[in-house]
Amino acid sequence: MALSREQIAQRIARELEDGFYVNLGIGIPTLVANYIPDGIEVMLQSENGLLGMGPFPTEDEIDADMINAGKQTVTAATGASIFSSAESFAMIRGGHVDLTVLGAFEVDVNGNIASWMIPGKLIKGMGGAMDLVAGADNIIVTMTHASKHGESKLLTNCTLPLTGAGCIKKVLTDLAFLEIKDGAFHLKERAPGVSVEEIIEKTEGKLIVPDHVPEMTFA
Amino acid sequence: MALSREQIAQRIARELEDGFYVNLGIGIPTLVANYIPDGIEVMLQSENGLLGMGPFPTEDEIDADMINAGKQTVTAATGASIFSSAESFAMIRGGHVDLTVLGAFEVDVNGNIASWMIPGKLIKGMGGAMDLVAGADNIIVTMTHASKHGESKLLTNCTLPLTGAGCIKKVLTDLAFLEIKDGAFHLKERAPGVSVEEIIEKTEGKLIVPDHVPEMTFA
Amino acid sequence: MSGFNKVVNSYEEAMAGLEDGMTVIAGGFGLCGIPENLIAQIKKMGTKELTFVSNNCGVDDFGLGILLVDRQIKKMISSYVGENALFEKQLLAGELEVELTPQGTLAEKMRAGGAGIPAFYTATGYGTPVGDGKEVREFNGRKYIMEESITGDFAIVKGWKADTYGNVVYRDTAQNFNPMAATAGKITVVEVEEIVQPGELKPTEIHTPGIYVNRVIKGSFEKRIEQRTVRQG
Amino acid sequence: MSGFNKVVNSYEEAMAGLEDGMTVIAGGFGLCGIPENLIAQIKKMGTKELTFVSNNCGVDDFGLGILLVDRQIKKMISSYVGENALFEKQLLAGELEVELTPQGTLAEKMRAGGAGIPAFYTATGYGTPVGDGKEVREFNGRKYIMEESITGDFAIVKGWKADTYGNVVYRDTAQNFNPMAATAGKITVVEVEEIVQPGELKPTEIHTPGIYVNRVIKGSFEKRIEQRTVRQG
Repeated sequence: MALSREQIAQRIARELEDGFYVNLGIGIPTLVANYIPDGIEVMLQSENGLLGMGPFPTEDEIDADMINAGKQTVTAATGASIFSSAESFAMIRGGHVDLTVLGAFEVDVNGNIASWMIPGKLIKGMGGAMDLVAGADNIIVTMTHASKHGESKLLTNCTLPLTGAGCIKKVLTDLAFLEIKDGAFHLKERAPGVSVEEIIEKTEGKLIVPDHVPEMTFA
Repeated sequence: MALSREQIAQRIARELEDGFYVNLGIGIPTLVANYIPDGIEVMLQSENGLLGMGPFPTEDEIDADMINAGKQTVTAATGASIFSSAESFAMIRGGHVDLTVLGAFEVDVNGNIASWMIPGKLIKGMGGAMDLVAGADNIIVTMTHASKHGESKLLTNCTLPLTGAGCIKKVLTDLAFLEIKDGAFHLKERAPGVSVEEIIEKTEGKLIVPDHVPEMTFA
Repeated sequence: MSGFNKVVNSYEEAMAGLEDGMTVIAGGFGLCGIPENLIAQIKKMGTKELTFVSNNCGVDDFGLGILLVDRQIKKMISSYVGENALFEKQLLAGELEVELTPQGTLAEKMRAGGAGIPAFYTATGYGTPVGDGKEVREFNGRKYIMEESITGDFAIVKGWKADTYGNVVYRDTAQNFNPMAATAGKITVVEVEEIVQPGELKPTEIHTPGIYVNRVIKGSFEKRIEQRTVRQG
Repeated sequence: MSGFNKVVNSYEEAMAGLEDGMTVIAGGFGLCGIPENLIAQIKKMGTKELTFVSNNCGVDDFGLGILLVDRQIKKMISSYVGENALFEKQLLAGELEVELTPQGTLAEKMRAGGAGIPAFYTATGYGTPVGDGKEVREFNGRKYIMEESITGDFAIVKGWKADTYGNVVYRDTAQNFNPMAATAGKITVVEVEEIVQPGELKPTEIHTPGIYVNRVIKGSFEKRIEQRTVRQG
């Protein structure tokens, strides 16, 4: 069965290491914060200018001057620092963030990602996504494996305008966890009850399937 | 008679305007701070990272963490700000300093300045001088008009390696105050008792002399 | 020190000199830390054909969005826009031009503008529509694009406290784009919640030194919240 | 948060991993705000063939100057050097290489290195020996040269206070080059006068966020003064 939003967040959380500085994109990536494993501490970076994002505020704590990159009211964790957006993107562009998690429309076998623009629809902008994918070495893209109409989002070549070129190495879909290298997707894990055949069928780009593909387990 | 160091500082101080942010180089330029006219307030920028340099400290106030660009112990004036050297040179390079005063070995009719390097002698470095002359629109160069051997320092072409190209518009020597434009020095004022003839004789570069050259006066 | 007293007492004075066709750099991220009263003053003045450099364009009835009503904005240079219906309408009607710029590149363009750096290289946007027409250059085996800096005729900034010399501190994440905007205006206007005397702000804690600031005004602020999210207390 | 505890308890640990031939970026201006104990540790380790990126090279018996004695320095990238006799001697003997870099360009090269900007343009040095061999480019009718960024295998930094997560504040003009150096090291080591608990430094007053810092150590400092100047009290 395809992974739920919560399971996607749980699986991504297993990529966290103690002491990681992490930038979580809007949507499912944000949920990762709820599944940080025991014994592991991470600091969340918010690209408007906050390192050490805390939980949402209580009604009493709400402060218009404390927001995250999703424009939600937040708090600062103990040991946080707050700085300008130039400093924030110096961190991001300079490769100081250990893990970036973000959504996408498409990825391809060359590590290209398209996530911000669908020609013909209103284009709102890329925000910080282009900086995040260009700056990070360790990125996990999360998205559904195929569209509602069954069209694969793991492609030979992205069809939409790119967010970044050759920068994606890990993809977690609702069906599988894959790595991208040497011009192909490498199937690493499958969602519980999802067959390798289904993943092959729904992957348009070149896919390398090992003899054994472990099934993800969730508590 | 040639101007004394103190008279040079006094004359430069007349170029100050109320509210100016000013960077004073090492040596004679530093003395300008002693002659700020009544009713005029300026803020001194020190390029290591201090805006609002105060007087030297008393023995009790000396603090190794408070120095100026000349590495002298200083104090901070009321309303000062202290920042990194990158921020300091952002101010300088970005043209935010209203007046820069510095010494030189040579200047020429095209506004070139040589102030940091004498080939064959040990070269200690340019420090912040190249940034200062490139960043400021309003610069006063101060130096003796000629060497001890009578060789002019106001030239057709600088002979020494440059500190900056085409950036100097005002020169105050011990003999005269001159402006540089259209490929010539324009004699504006002469030191008390110094003849126009002496200035002509000691200026190697093209010199424009008006009918009347006022004599500087000092209290 | 009269020469360093940057305080003005009316919003008319604060925005005096703004003319049709000028470029204005505005601080703020979403509705957080925006110079809301300076924007309202621009609406009141009715200045037209303005180019705004700002990460976002506010919402229908707050922030830069209010300048759309009388079509005062010709062009936006932003990373993310369209949180308002009128924006979409004017964009689709070709009445409004948008130059989408990655957020980090936008922040750096403002900083570079204030710092006398006319251009820099970044990997951000290489191989994407943002890189189209821009110079590509390789450093250490990786491709980068050249981005040019931005300066404005005016910069409008929201601070928390300023002293009368124009030294500014920002409050929490309301800092965002404000410090870079402050450096990049020919005339930089800062509105703050509180004006203090020189010496009251600690020199090492000042975010924007007064050298960048031309005018300071005390305002009162609505500080609207875009996404009110809470947890159970 | 064990993962964020950057505190090390010995200078051996602080500089572990430094090897012959590496590039080290050092904070400090003159003798002010220099990581004096980290430098002393490098002397003790005897590491050779080092390239130092630092505005100055100390004096004969203090600061980076002490590394000259055993010829540990192969090359200096600095804006102003030669406040020591041994430096001059080694330079004239060709035992030491110096790459003179304008002070503001040096600061910006470090910042750019930490910020993922491989190169930028500046008017500083155009038409001078500094511009020789560098690309010249015109923007808005003025000529600029391209300068490339700098990163180091190590950065050694002197702070005032740090919390255990590596958030750092600097004291007065001892800030100077330290914040940029901190961003530009593969391994950044900060020595401070005082280590405090996370939460004790105000988030908006932190000069160097902990994300840049790998190791923090508490030292005791001589803080030598180069030019003691006083007025009558």
